[in-house]
Amino acid sequence: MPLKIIKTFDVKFLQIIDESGRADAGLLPDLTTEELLKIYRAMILSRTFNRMALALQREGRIGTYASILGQEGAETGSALALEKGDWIFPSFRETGVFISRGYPLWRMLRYWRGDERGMEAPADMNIFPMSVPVGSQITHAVGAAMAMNIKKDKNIAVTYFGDGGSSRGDFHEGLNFAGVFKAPVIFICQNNQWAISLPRNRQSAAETIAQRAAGYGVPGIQVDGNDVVAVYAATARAAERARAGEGPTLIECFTYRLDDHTTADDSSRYRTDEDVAKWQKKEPLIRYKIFLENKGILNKELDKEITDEAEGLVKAAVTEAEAVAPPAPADIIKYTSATLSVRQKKDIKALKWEK
Amino acid sequence: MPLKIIKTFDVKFLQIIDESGRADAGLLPDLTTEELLKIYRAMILSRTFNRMALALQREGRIGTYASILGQEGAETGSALALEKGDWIFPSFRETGVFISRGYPLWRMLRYWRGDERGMEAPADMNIFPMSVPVGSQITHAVGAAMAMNIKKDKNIAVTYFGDGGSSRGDFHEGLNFAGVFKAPVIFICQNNQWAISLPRNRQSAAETIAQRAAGYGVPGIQVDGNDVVAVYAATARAAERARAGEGPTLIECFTYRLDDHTTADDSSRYRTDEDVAKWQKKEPLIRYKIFLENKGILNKELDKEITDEAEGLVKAAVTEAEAVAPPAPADIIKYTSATLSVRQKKDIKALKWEK
Amino acid sequence: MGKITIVKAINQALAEEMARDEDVVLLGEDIGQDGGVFRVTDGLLEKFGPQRVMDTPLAELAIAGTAIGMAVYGLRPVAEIQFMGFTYGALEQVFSHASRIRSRSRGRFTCPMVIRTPYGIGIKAPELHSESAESLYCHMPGIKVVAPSTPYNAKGLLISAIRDDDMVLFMEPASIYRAIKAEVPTENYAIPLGKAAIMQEGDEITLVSWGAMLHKAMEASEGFDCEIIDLMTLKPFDEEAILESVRKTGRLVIVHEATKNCGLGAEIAALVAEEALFYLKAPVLRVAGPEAVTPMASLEDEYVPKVARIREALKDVMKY
Amino acid sequence: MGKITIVKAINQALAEEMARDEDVVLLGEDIGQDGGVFRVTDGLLEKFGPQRVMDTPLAELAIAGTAIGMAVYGLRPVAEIQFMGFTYGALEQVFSHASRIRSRSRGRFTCPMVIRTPYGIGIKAPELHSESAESLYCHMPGIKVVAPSTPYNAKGLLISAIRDDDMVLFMEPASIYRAIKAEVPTENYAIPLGKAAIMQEGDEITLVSWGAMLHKAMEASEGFDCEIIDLMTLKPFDEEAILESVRKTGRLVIVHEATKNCGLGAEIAALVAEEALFYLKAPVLRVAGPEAVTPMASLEDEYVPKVARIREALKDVMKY
Ligand SMILES: Cc1ncc(C[n+]2csc(CCOP(=O)(O)OP(=O)(O)O)c2C)c(N)n1
Ligand SMILES: Cc1ncc(C[n+]2csc(CCOP(=O)(O)OP(=O)(O)O)c2C)c(N)n1
Ligand SMILES: [Mg+2]
Ligand SMILES: [Mg+2]
Repeated sequence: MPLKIIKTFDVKFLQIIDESGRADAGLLPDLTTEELLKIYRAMILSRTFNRMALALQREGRIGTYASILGQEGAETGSALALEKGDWIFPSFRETGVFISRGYPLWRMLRYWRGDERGMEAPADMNIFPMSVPVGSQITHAVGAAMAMNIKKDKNIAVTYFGDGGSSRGDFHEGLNFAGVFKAPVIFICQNNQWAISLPRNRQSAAETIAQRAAGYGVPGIQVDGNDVVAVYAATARAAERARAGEGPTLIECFTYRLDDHTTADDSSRYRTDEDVAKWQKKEPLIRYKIFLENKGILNKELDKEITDEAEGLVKAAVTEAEAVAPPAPADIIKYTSATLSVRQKKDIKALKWEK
Repeated sequence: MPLKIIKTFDVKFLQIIDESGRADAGLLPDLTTEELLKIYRAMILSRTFNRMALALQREGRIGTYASILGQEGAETGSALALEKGDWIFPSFRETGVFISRGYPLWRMLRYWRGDERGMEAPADMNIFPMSVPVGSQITHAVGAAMAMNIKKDKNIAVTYFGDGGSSRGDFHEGLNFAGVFKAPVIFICQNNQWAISLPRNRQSAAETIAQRAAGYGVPGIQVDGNDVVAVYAATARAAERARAGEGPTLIECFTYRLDDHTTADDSSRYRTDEDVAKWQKKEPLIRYKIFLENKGILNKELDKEITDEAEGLVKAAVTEAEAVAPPAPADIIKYTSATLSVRQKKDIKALKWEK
Repeated sequence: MGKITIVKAINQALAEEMARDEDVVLLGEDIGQDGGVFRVTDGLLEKFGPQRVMDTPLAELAIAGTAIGMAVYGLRPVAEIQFMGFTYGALEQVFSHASRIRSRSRGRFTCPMVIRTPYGIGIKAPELHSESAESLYCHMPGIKVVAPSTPYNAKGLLISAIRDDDMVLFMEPASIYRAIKAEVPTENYAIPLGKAAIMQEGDEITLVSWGAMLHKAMEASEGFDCEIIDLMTLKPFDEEAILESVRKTGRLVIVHEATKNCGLGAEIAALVAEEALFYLKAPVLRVAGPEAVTPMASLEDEYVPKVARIREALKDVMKY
Repeated sequence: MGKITIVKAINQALAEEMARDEDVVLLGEDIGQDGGVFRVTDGLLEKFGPQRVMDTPLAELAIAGTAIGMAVYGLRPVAEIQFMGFTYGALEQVFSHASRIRSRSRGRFTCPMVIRTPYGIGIKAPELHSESAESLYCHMPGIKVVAPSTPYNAKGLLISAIRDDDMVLFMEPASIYRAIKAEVPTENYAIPLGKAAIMQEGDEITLVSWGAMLHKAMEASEGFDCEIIDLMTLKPFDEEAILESVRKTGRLVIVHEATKNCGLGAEIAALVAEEALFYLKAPVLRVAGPEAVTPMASLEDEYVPKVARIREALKDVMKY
């Protein structure tokens, strides 16, 4: 009885396509050529949007922007493994998730211009507005998932957060609720190894974030977040579990933030070019492209077609976004609640926002 | 590379004296007869105080009271393993910790009468007032421990909380900070298997709370909380680590709340007498007494002496507590901050609390 | 009809709304098997099952956060936070999310949820069991705040709160949970939010209060010609009712137990100082808690406004 | 002397106090290597080392909670919360602990700590980067709230805040962090908390503001005979300065950017309605944010009080 081991846990790591583009055949999910190309298209569109958004920011045509460069694998791979009816609760660095789900690009641009209308998701798209307070969206996904159980819907909920987000109480309380209520929810931590200037090893003394899952009786796995297929496979498996009533999963996508934290940041203050260069070589598109080429799915021509198409879509979105009339000041008040209060009517009048 | 195990964790359980009073000689800490009796005295005094407090509550001589019956092992064992200069950050169910540290009994009674003066610790006793918002004291201990590092003091900080408290974000953020800053702090979870009416298995889907420690890069252990010697040994070991600069430890004391949650609770609404009876047999004093008797340290006479002494101390404390003049209303305002504001002076005058 | 307590009236409102609308669900600590520490949810687990009456782990942030997730998904969650002092851990969820989701998504997502919580001094419970923090919530746009004072309005207001399409904080006066018994219709009825009740008409002083304090105000008013207004909805409060009354009486006394500074009484006084200044014959007096945190049990009766203090204020304004 | 910004003035105050008292330590997100997202703590890590300038994990509750632990242990921690909107996650620690530890322990433990946080609209940052939540904190007894408006008072007030024996919330006006450069003594000096500054004497209108809005108020006052009061300490605020001025001018206009309802302006108006009512010649006007949450960047300039709106209010009160 005395000092005995009562439980043992393993922490697993999944990679399917390695940095050189070689795939582990035994682990490769069953994806058709079309599906594989869909993933590629989403990654290219995400990257193209990201590049143009950064350019627009430099020209003052949008505000502060949070680049996703290097994280397209984690975002696209997870988003495309879900069903249409599933609900997504993102942080602010999931542009690739929005794009993979088919979110109107012009709305994304409006959002980054500081326009609330940017986060008005189309009626048939269950994607929640970006959450700015880090980690605070996690419990929303858990609650939605609990509601799915109550309503006996077959949807699942997915929430995204960063390595920084994993330090917040919201993470803990959310995972614990999800475990207790066996909620159909997937927790996707984009561990991009930085929270603004704080490196991952000073965010927590634990070596992985995945190993936290055991503390809630929830399965957890660390995935190579720069391997889009591994992320896809892990998410698909977690979704399957959730839909089968087996409860939540924590997926840690190990990736790297290649750009500054946002356009308001200067990462040279806290990290070296060499560090970034090392990760540049591991970024998700390089290996996935080689993989597709080796498989004979992608060639120069098709690649150009896909890239051009993406450019076209983003350019059209820029035009569309910039053609939108500025928001009406009265909207500040009008969308506060379902009905206007006496005070709000007085305000609208006093501010001369309406006659 | 693909799906591989990158880490493995064990969860350990420590018991030294079993329910029948048999000790594991190899694990027994090196305690003198005097020290062993000190522990016994503290347990008896705690239990005596607890019994009398419950009686006083029934007579309306104190207010709502939270019984510690069954938890004397966890409280006394941990509190006595610490040094005089160490800092304690308790919840509201650590009467046995206060008592083991030598806290004036009359002050405890004043506290339960609803008098703030009850939590004015003697100047040489670093025990923080009871914290009522569950779990919210955890980060205070971590901060104090960080301060100890900064000031290069050799003290350590200890915080207590329940199984319910382990569900709060404070637990997560606190353990994570402690891990990152290698703070000399011990987290003692009194898992008494209930949070008011919520049984432990619905507080979390994880089988132990100790297994959470790995998620912060912190060592954790589950201890038989009804084995005072095991708790002592585990705490002493954690204190040693902390003082040696090796950082925090999480200790889960597995115990059982034998009484109602508080005197305002009726536990028959949510648990059965049989459940309680089962744990009654495992309570900490039974086995410790047998252990001491078997060792020839305790006999009937000495036991009576110790019990009588405890009775005497508590009775004297009751007299002392009841002789204290009621608090002055102006104290409500006067202790708010170091200096009185204009508004506060107006209030004191308007309320005629002073001329 | 039948004479029932506020506890029972709230229980009725919950049971009726849950029977009427299966999207109404409850969550909170000890609300199931135990029936809530004040027994407000007694019997509801048996009636509606564990999927609609959810005992949660001890985590207020998550109670609020998961309620938000449920609400945006299409349920109408009613969360219980065991005491108002423990809502502080949920404030970020309320302030950064529940209050802003409609605005943030331009109406695509809404957050029809209720947080019920007992508030106020008077039950001699431990620290932080006696908070009266309404003004924190009243300051935040996008949410409503309600505080009933009788079994009748407790039931009707809670029903409206549950049906409201935005978040409502429902503050239950713990000190009178069981102190008042009154006739309450057994039928389902709603009392509109945002409207105050004139408890008594009068010509010389407008006396505004809510929740447990209302009863002290009423007691204190004896012998004075007071128009007594029970605010009921604290946010948005019934500005017109107050202004109209003050235009008639020219005197205003506000009673609340929260500390005076930046309390809701300040907003009421400021409104009058802006919109009805020249009707005022006397200074606007607030009888409220002093500048100190709520004390523990042995001094709590000193902290909370006493009837005598209210009478003094009424006398004071009558000097003008 | 030398002309410096508010950012630099705060940096100086921190550096001087850290040099003077080794118990002064800093903690927060990105305050070390990065020097803070606004560079307020630039260079302090190099100067004082990682034990006194602590980059923390991303967790506001723990930042506040550990600061409390440090303070009771004997340090004087100055915590940075990156934006005021993110202090909401730390409210329970402030409301349930920092503000009550002295009272709860009858003086045995105290909590001398500062939380610094940028506040307010004007930097076109994402949502929740523009909050002005002073009234929440002002409502809570046991803590102080300070909001500087110039480099000079930023330095002197922060020095006092650090030396104060209770918790002080120090709100830094982000929109003018770098907009104003002014002469600031290189010596160490303290500006007492609780005292307002009369920025300009005047006879016809008392104009009260603080932080970034003070400058708009001053601009708007041109052509009016205003007595302009910079509140500086918002809790406890300088009641006497306001009352004295209103007794002279008979007119009061308050300008703040937080939403009007239950904002700090309400308390100021209520104070005057109670203690100086009969001096008032005109309604008390509050020029404040409308009843809505702070919008995102493209509408933020519409939300925040404009100079023209302040002028209108000044004109309005002069009609009486
Ligand atoms: C509660 C909260 N605190 C601070 C911030 C400011 N902030 C924005 S992003 C960020 C770092 C986030 O790191 P991480 O969670 O790893 O996400 P990443 O930016 O790497 O995607 C910080 C500190 C915030 N938005 N919310
Ligand atoms: C934040 C908070 N929420 C709720 C409560 C009410 N409450 C007091 S004790 C308790 C249960 C605590 O359970 P646990 O942490 O296991 O400690 P135990 O009572 O078993 O010692 C609850 C819900 C509280 N005091 N604080
Ligand atoms: Mg990150
Ligand atoms: Mg417990």
